[in-house]
Amino acid sequence: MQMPDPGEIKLVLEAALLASDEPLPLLELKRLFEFDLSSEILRKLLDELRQDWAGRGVELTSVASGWRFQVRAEYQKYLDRLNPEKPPRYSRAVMETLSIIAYKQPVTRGDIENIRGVAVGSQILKSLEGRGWIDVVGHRDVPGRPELFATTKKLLDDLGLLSLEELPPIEQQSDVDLLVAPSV
Amino acid sequence: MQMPDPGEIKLVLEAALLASDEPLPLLELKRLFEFDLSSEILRKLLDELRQDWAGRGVELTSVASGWRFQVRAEYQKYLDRLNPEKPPRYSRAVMETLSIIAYKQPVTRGDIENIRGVAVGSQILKSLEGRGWIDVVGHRDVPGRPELFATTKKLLDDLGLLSLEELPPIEQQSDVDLLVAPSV
Amino acid sequence: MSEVAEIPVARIHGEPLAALPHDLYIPPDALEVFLETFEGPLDLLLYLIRRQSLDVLNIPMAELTRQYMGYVEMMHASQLELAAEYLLMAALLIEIKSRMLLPRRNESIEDEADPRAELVRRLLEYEQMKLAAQRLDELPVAGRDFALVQVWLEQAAAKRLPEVSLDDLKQAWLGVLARIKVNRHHKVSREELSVREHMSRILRRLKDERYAEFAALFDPARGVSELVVTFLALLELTRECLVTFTQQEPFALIYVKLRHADA
Repeated sequence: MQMPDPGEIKLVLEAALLASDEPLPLLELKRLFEFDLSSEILRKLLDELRQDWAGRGVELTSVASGWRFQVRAEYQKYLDRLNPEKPPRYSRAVMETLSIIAYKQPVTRGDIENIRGVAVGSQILKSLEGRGWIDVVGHRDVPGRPELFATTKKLLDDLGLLSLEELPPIEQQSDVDLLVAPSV
Repeated sequence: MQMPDPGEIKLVLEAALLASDEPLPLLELKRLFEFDLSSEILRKLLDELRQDWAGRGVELTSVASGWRFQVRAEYQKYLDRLNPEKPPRYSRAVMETLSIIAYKQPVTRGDIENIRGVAVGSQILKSLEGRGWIDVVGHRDVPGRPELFATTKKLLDDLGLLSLEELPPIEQQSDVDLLVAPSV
Repeated sequence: MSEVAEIPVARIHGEPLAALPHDLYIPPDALEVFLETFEGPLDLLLYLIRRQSLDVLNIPMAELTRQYMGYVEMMHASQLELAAEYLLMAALLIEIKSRMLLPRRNESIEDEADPRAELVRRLLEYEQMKLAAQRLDELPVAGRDFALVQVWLEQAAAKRLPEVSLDDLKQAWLGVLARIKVNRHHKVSREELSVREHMSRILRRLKDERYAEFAALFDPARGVSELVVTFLALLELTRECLVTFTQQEPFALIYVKLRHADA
């Protein structure tokens, strides 16, 4: 099998990467061709392709599972205008639950209910767990051994924080502590 | 709002069109920008963009619902190596039903059965509806008020057409004039 | 029927119809293939006419009907419903034939419609659609014959998830505090949050490792305040009955473990 010229190979790579809905690893990219394309040449061509795309609205990047084209962050704001519907918001119950877990962690569902003064639906905790924002870090040693919830690193990531200390500090007269945790 | 230079506008258009999972109409493309972009300039820029992409593995095309990027036919054979299993073709029964709806629309199931001379299984219409290629556009005002089917924009999009007029012209195999002089 | 066939009603471009074309014969065991080949009675009729290269308007009704009935006979056994549709067509053919055999007054020929006209119209219409379907099927289809382009767009997947800002969180917390009636001086400070964060960190670690050596929970490299906060977190965890300390003998290693870690 004759190897076509590098320019043609790059066009094929470009088309395949633009059309793929997931990152393509080197092994997959090699399968585009009937001849044997060495990893070395392939990497060189991908690198050239990346440079060809420099300064465009879309960039070629290498992620954990392979290579993909993605919209450059600076162009995101334009594309956001196409979907101007406001993103959905969490209910007050969800937000309060999240804030109680964030500020008073580790807390049990009972603690949250004590503080909020109302029952906390399990779907609230489920949705926050599903989002990867809270998780169970242990059980309190009281009858029933209720789960203790804490916030995760992902919540900090999503909020753009390095640590919980960066949460806005709030000075307030209250008795939250009395409601959390049985003092033995 | 200051209008950025045409090159920058083209980069935004390109990024949006590459990222969109469906064709973008002019109106939608205008919404990418905060300033008022005239349809005339927009068309001109899209045309330039199409030319910029000439000779690549991917092309910018205009179909019924708007503009989109798609892989050029000559490059598809490379991509097929990654996914050798193609979706199957539709049966003759489905294709005949589709073409009757396409060329005679709006038609009822009865109309289709009259032309084909056989019953039209409801799974045929279901599969075409499920594909988004046909839909019910009304009911004929006769007893039973049967549903009237027509083809959708999505059919044209999927076939890469701008309008129904671009469907292949229908041929007549025999000379209808013969009907005037029946010889017994 | 045999008498009917002998009447020279049909001529192929002037020539009288001779014998039945041999290629029309379909052995009974090939019936399944045959049924798959034809989309229905119109399709079969169209085939018969086209294969015999007959003028559509000079359909040799008798021959055609005879052949046709033969096929209906064959499919009768296996596919009754489909056979019914073919039978209907056979009936139509016979009706047309018989109407054509009826003597007609000369003067009425002009206005009386040819009984074959409607059938011919249907055949032509069906054939037109059949060809259209073939053309349509030849068109490249997105996703099958050519791929569409969609590059990765950040947040595309998370788009439907609600967004939460720091301020949302703060407002929610203020809302909680505002609702708490019992007043006591309370201050959520950075330090306290830091203690809380370390409590979670220690619990996570103990959950994975079951127990830890007391000293190993401290990271001196991160400074004195870090050590203090870690110690406070351990005290708070003890107060909240979450961890226990064990020491076999004075000066031995102190171990921290979850209460009921074995559960």
